[in-house]
Order: sequence, then C-alpha cells, then structure tokens
Amino acid sequence: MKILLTYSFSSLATYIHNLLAELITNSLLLQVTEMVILGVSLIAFLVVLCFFLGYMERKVAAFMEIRLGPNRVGPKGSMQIVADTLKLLLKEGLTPDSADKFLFNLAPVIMVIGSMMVIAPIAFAKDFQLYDINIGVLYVSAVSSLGVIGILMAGWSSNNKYSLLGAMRSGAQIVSYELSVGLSLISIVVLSGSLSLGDIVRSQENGWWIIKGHIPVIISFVIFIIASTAEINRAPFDMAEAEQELTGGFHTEYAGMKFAMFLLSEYINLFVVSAVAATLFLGGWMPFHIGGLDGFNHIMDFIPSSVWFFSKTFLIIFIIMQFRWTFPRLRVDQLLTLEWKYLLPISMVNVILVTVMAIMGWHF
Amino acid sequence: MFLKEYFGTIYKSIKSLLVGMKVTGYYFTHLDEIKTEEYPDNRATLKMFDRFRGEVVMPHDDNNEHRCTGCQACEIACPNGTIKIITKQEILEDGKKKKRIDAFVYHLDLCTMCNLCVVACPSDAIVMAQNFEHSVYDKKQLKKILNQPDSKLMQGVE
Amino acid sequence: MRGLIEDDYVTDEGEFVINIGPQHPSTHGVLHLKVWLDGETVKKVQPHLGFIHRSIEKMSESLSYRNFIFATSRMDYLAAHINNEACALTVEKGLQLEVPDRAKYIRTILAELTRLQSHLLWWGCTGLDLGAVTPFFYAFREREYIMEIMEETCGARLTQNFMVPGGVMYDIHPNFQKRTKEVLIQIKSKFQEYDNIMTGNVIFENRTKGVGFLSKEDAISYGVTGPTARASGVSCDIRKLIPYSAYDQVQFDEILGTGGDCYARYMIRMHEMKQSVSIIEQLIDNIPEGEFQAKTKNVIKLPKGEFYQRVETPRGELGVFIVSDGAASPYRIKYRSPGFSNLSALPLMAKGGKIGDLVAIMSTIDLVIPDIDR
Amino acid sequence: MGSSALILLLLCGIAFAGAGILLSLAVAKTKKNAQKGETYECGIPTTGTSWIQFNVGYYLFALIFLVFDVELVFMYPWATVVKEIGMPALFEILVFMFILFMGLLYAWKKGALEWK
Amino acid sequence: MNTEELKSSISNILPSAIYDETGEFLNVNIASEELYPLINELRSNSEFDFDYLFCLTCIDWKDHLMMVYHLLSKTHQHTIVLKAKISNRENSEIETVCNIWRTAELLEREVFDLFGVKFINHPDLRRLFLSDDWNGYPLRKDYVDENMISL
Repeated sequence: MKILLTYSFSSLATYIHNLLAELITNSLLLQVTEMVILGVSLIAFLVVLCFFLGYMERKVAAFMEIRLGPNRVGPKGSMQIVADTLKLLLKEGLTPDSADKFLFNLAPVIMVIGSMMVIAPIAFAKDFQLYDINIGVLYVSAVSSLGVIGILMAGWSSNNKYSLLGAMRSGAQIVSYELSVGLSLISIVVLSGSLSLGDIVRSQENGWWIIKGHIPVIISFVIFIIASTAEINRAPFDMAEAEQELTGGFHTEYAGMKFAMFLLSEYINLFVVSAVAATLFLGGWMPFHIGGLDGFNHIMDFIPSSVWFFSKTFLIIFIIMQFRWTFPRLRVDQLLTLEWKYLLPISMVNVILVTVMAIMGWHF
Repeated sequence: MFLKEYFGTIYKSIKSLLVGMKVTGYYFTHLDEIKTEEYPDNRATLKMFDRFRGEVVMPHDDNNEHRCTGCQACEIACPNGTIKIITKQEILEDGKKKKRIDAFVYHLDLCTMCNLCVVACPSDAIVMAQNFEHSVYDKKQLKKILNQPDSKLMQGVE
Repeated sequence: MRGLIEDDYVTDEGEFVINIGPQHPSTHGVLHLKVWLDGETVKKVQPHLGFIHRSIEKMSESLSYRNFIFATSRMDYLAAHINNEACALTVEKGLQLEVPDRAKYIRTILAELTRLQSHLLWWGCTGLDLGAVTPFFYAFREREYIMEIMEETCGARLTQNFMVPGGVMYDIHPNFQKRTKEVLIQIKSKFQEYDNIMTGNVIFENRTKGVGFLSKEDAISYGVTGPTARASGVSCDIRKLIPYSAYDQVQFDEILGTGGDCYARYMIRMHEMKQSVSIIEQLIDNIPEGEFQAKTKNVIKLPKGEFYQRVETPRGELGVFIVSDGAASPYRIKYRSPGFSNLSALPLMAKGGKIGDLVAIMSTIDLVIPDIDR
Repeated sequence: MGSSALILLLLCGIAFAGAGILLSLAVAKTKKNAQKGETYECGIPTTGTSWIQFNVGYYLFALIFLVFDVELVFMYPWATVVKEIGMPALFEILVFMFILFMGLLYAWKKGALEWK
Repeated sequence: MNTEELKSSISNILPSAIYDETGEFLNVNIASEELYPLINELRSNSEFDFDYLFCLTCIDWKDHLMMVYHLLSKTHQHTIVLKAKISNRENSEIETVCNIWRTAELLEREVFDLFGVKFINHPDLRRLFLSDDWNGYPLRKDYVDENMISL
C-alpha cells in the first residue's frame, strides 16, 4: 500500500537505474539503454492507449447507436482494434503516381511526431511527469498545432482535389481555433500564476479550478472543450475529413500503415487534449479536495493519483466522443463564424473577467 | 438589442445541443435498448415468416411423390426465364402415353422471388421456402433440379 | 463508361472541376455529378446519369401485363410497393376493372407504410449526409418494424411484389392489423426523439435553413414534385388531387411549406410521416370484408389505347403511361419517375452554395438513383 | 528528466512512425498497376492537376490570425504575473484587449469574417 | 376550361389539329412542324396556362415517331395531351420545348438518347443514359441488339 501511494517517476527511474548499473558498467551505454527502455515503454504506452481509445470509441458509438459494437475478436471484441491494425499493416501503402512522393510519405510521420511531442509536460500521476517544462502551457499550445503542418502536407502532396480541399479547410480551422484554446489556457494561467503544468496542478490542492473559479472558469472550460475538439479535427468539426463531402479529405489517398498513423495521431491528440483539459480545469492527478476539510481530503488521497488523472481524462474523452456521435457536421463557413464571432469575443471578455476575479480574490 | 439576440442565440444553441446529447446519453446508459441481431449466432432461434419468399421448392411427400404435372404454367408466368421444365413421355400401366416431368430446372441465380410462378401453378406443386442462405462459391450450384430423383406424380393430380 | 470523352472535360483556366460520384458516400448510389468549384463555392453542377440504367421500359415491352409489375420494384426500391400499385392501377384502368374495397384498403395501408419507411430511411440518411451518424440507426430501428410487417404479409422486405392486376396477391396476414397498430404506437412515440436529436439541433438548422432555395415557379417549371415541390408551396399531392385506391376515404392534410429551402423540405417530410401514421390509423380497423382480388382473365390483354396513371410516391409523382396495341404485352411503357425531374432542379438549387450545401440538397430532395436511371 | 525528454519523444515519434511504415512495406504484398496509382476521384479520371491557383476564403483568416496570435503570445508573460502586480496589470490588459477587440469588430464589420 | 372550350380555343390557334377524346385526357394530334407555335401559346396564354409538363415521351409507331406531351395547368387544373407526329423516321427533328418548361431539358435528352429524335435549339443535346459511342436507339422497335438474351 505504501509503495503504491508513494511511487513517483524519479523513484522508479532511480530503481531501474540502479538495477541497470549493476549490469552495465559503461556509463554511455547505460544512458543509451535507459533511453531505449524509456522510449520503448513510451511507445508501448501510447500504442496501448490508442488501442484502448479505438476500442472505446467503437463501443461508445455502438451503444449510442443501439448496436453491440465489436464483439467477435477477443473477449467482448477487445482485440478488434488489434486485428484492424494487423490488417492495416498487411495492406499495401499506396502512393499515387501524381503525388509529391517525399512529402506524401513524410506527412504521417510529422503527424505522429507532432502529437507525441505534446505529452512531455503532462503529469500522469503525482511526480510522474516526463519533463515539467516551466513554460508548459505555451509549449502545449505551440506543439499541438504542429499537426496542421502534417495535414496541409498530406492534403497538398496527394495531388487529389478532395485532399486539397480538406487541407485548406483544416488550415483555416486549426489556425482559427488556436486563438480560443490559447485564451482559455490563459485564464487558468492568470489564476494559478504559472505556466508550468506541474505548478498548475499543485495550485489546485484545495479545489479544482472549475470549482474554485466558478462561472468564468466554466465558460473557459466549455470554450476549451469546443475549440480543442476543433483543433484535433474531430466531428462535428471534422471539416478536413468530411466523409460525406470530401470522401476522406486530406487522407483520401492514404492506405495501410500510413493511414494508420493518421488514426493513431488523432487518438493521441484526443488523449492529450483531454489530459490538458483535465490538468488545467479538473486538477490533473490532484484528488478531489475541498479546502479546509482535512478529513475528507485525506480519504480522497487514498485513491491513487493516476486513477484520478485517468478518470478525469477519460471523462472528457467520453464527452468529446459523445459530440462526435450526436451532432451533424458544421459547414466550413459556419465553423469560422462560430470561432470568430462567438468563441473568440466571448473568451476575450472572459479573460478579463477571470483577471478581475483573480486580482480581487473572488475565487475560493 | 444586438447583445440580447447574441446571447439568446448562444443560449438556444447550447440548449439544443444538450437536448441532442441527452438522447444519445440515454441510449448509452440503457443498454437493453440495443437492437442488434447477432445473425449467424441466432440461427437456432431465427424463424422466418411463413410467407417469406426465399426460394422455390417442390414439396415431395413420403412416397417421393410431387404434384407437378409439367403443364409449364409457371414457366410461362416467370418474367425472367428462371424455370425450365423438361418433359418426357411416360407409358402408364394402362398403356396410355402421358407427359411427365423429367426435370424441373430452377435457376436460383435468375430468380427475383416475385412469387408469380407459385400463383400461376394450378396444382400447387411448387411453393416458396423460407431458406435464405443461398451463397455458394460456384454460380453453377445455383441451378437446381427441384424434382427429386425417381419421384413420381402424386395420385389424383391432373 | 459513359460520358468520359475528353472534350467533356475541357475547362476554363483556373477552374476547379471535381467529380462527386459515382463512388461517393453521399450520392446514395451511382450518381455522377460534375461540379465546377470556385474555392468552396459551387459554380455549376452537371449530373451524369446512366450508371444503373437497366432499360426497364424496353424490358417491359416484352413482358406480360402481370409480369411487368415486378420489374418496377427495382425502380424506386424504397417505394417498390407504390410503383407496383401504380402499374396495377394503370392496367386496371385499361381493363376498366373494379377493384374490391378490401384490396383498395390493403393497398393504401401498405402504400402508407411504404411511405413511412421510405421517409424514415430518408431521415436517417439526411443525418448521415450532414455528418450525424447516430440518427441513421434510430431511423432504421423503426423502419425494421415496418419491414417486418411487409415481410410477414407480402413475403419480402423491399421488393414486395404484392400487387396483381385486380387486387393484391394474398389476403393480409392474420397478425397484420395487430402488428401494424403496435408499430404505429412505437413510431409515434419516437417522433419527439427525432426532433430532439435532429430538428431542433442548432448545427442542423444552420446547415439547412436558407440552403438550396427553389422558388415556386422554378419548381413547377422543372417538374419538381412530391415533398420537394410542396416545400416550395406547390400543391401537387396526387393523393389529394386525383384520389386513387382508398385515399378518398380518409382525412389527411396536404402539407405545404413556403420556405423552399432544405429545412422546409425536411419539415414537410417530418409532417408527412405523421400524416401517414394518421391515414393508417383511420384505415387499419376498417378494412372491409370481402374479396381481396377481382377476377381477371388468365392472359390479360388491354384494349387498344393509351392509359396514364399518376400516383404519389414518397419522392413525388410517379406516372405510368401505357400504350397498348391490344396485344398481351404493352406496346410502350413510359415511367415518369419523380426523381428524374427532381434531379433536374439540383443544378439550380446547388448553384452558389458550398460543397456541404450540395450534400444537404441532395439528401433533402431524396434521390434514389435507380428511380432516375430506370 | 530534463529537456532530453523532448529529444527522446522526437526520436520515439520518428522511430515509431518510421518503423510502422517500413514494417508494412516489408510485410505487405505489393502489386503495382496503373489503376492503383491513379488519383481517386470517385472512379472518374481526374481533370488536370489539383495544384492550381486556388481561391479559398481563408487567407484573410490567416492574416487576422497572425495578428491575434502574436498578441496572444504577449499575454502569456502577462498572465503569469498579473496576480502579483494586481490592478495596474488589469488596466494595461484592458487597454490592450480593447484595441484587439476593436480590431476584431472592424474585421467583422468589414466582412472579413465571412468565408467567401 | 372544359374539353369543349379547350378544343375550340385550340382550333382558333391551329385549325388543322385533330382531336381524340377516347382516352382519359383530351388528345390533340398535330404535325411536328406545328408544335412550337401552339405549345408556346398554350404556355403563355393565361386562358390555357399550361405551366406543368408532367410527362414527355415518344412512341415509335414503326412508320413514324410520335412525341407525346402531357400538359397540366396548375391554375385551371385542366389537362391535355399533345401528340406531334414526326413523319421522317430516319432524320427525325422537332423543336425543343425546354425554354418553356425547364424539365424538358433532361426529358428531351432521354428521348434523344433512346429514340434518336433531334431537338432543334436544345442547349445540351447529348446521350443521357447510354455511352456516347452507342450505336442505335434502343427504344425504337427496329432496334436489334446482338448482345440481347431472349428469355
């Protein structure tokens, strides 16, 4: 019990380091080995995560659509996504003759890199963080928009009209929604006074911001969820794919593993966005605390911090999934109207409100 | 005025979206509403309606007798040329020659299950069966001969 | 492949020509639209047809009057029953045959059930086309109940082929009335849910309101019929104008809209579903006893002449024009299919809209491609 | 774990995506023919290249975005210290936001926020 | 207008029209050259006001082709059937009506495709269903298709 509650990234790292130090004496080799272990475990984590998210999406969609969803491969169909990955692996990764072949093949790699880089500052549990960057929030918003380069690259290099249209749409879309995401992040930065995600989590020790900050923070939470759904190109903002209009949008020409990379990065993005939302607004790994009630807080601490983090993240993931399976898609001009005429002005005013609240100390 | 309209739109929009999410949320939490039929697994309980038209069959009784006189009414009634009746001359016990069917050829691959042959049949020799699993690997297997080998015309059917 | 000659594709400098269909998720079949774009805006649409042309008209010329009915099931496969009914009515008109009341009632109930299931499918597909996947499954759940009724009574789910000249092929199944009433209750209880998930949705409203406008004059000039025309304010419900079967026995409203846009077309169909439910409710308990089929000769021969019958399918006015020379099979048959004329107005409606609007318009005029190509 | 985490993640991304694609190249059966190399356009041969001058309404948005995004980055340092500085910071940002807001309203009224 | 009034009004415009009342609708038989002036009058004259062309087709009577126009007036609710006889089977021509009713554009293309009637002044007279290199006109009675399977 004790170990379970106090494990941390550094202690785990030290443990493995000590273990390896006995076996390998060369310090450079030791470092490389450690890096490889970390890298492999990261990739494994992300792959398992994506498999789970893929399975979850199918089941959520199925249950909302009064279907059973995957139920053949593995127990309750849980291995379906593995089977699909194998299928995609065995498929021929075509490159169209008229495409720009270098960019066409580079685009999926860029997408994966873009979405993988964002997980660096995310705190998965107490003291379980890859790198607590001191400008974490800025880093997240900067790196997460790298994806648009991949989409533009994919859409343009395919030399397909659907792809080009999809890429153009997503260019306008991601660029626009960046602003609302940024502004709603700023409102939390104003309250917590730090850009580091670790500090932001710790600032919620006596209550999550969504509770402490009441209405203005709820508004920025809602804006964040809407805008980041648009940022990661998910329905109802999946203009870049828009199956019914553009048959597949920017990834129309992709097949096999290259296509799987787009899928993978979509799921990592979904996770990252939800994790950031959970960290900023719902306290990340921080248990549900109410300032002053020490007994209650203590009971809450018994639930491991990683459980808190993942349950919050998956709650948000579920909400974003429910969006996808409930709403029709917006039209491209309405998408921009929503951002520029509604979300942006509101979030600008909201930042002022939050600032006033922070300075006057009106939050709990 | 503008602001009132502006916020009114936002309020209405969010409300309509939440109403929609309530519907999907309801079904997500009420898994007993799931309507999926797990087809190959429910074969044992799957019962087709008795009028369901799956394929044309010719019922034979225990003595391997059918009711088809070979009058070719079904062949004429069929819009697609699905049915081909090959007849032969048979000498009855009393020495009379009588036209009997040699083969009732039924091309399932041409059939549209329109039921016109069954309606046309004056002696109720053919009926529609409820079997619907017709997929085969070779198209030739869909050409069927409906009368069983060595089957005879039922007594009393003319 | 048709329509693929080179000079067909010569375009002006800087024009962006994109092919939507035949293999496209939102064309509901093999319809090919050639779309000229300016950025996202549609400048010109040109439909190319014939991918599923089976020449049913030519085929019918060699079929007997009993047999040609089955071929029409494959025209508008979502309203196979109404197509069959139209043919049977035309033949009866030629024979001057009085159909028993029972057959008339059964025909009408089945026709309205067909309309209901067709509209349900359309509703689901509209959601699908606009990007909402879930409504499709809700619509299919209710549609499945109706399909079961069809299967139980007619013997087939989609291509019922239950019509014969002079009446219906069989009497109704003993469970028919009970099951129909249950289904009606079921469907009525779901209308609110449909409104909740689609009609009231702000995204849906924005996607359809003011999109794909069709004026009343244009609607008439383009020969647009059915809900698409009624949304523009054209009174064209054949069931009201020239009642056939048992439509003169029932009370129902012809729903007329004024908007002429996608939303108006959507609402017309939503209301029509409720009207269909009410028509069936009026008839289901009052099916008169008696024969379900009038006696006809074994070989039907129509007298020399021309016979025209108009019926109202879920998509609009279906006209069956039979020219007879007195032989056992028609000399010439022309099907005036609703989708064909409705499609001709698509370029007009889509012009100036976005690609997303084009999809919305296509789904609200409810195209069924075999109906267009025949 | 310091900034080396970023390099590690970068390498992980490259390794994973690269390995996946290369593995599928090795495993998948490839059989090239002319049809497979064609551009997909619903089964109809495509007309010309898609790399032509293309009129999208979004260049304007990109310009407005540039303005706003630069301003947004200015706000990050402000946001970290606003609590300590208090009222003066609020007034500063009010002026700043007011100008930005006016800019947005101007663009709105000018019709730059309509996708054409 | 009832049938008699329609007949007398049409006779004023086109005395050579022959009437046939055996069917459901009033049939007006004319020659193909006389079609356009009459049909233009039927549409534009507010007494007729035939604003709705609900069926346009062609019949191959072996020695001649016959264009059939089913016209309906939404305002007056009267219907007539115009039949224009095209005597020249090999080089059949008739004036288009698609500038009067827009629905005729596709319908006339269909007739051109399947019967080979050429519509003068039609804006876009191409094959509609069949491929552009198709030989012959399938709905003509003398059309022979070598690939056709007789059932």
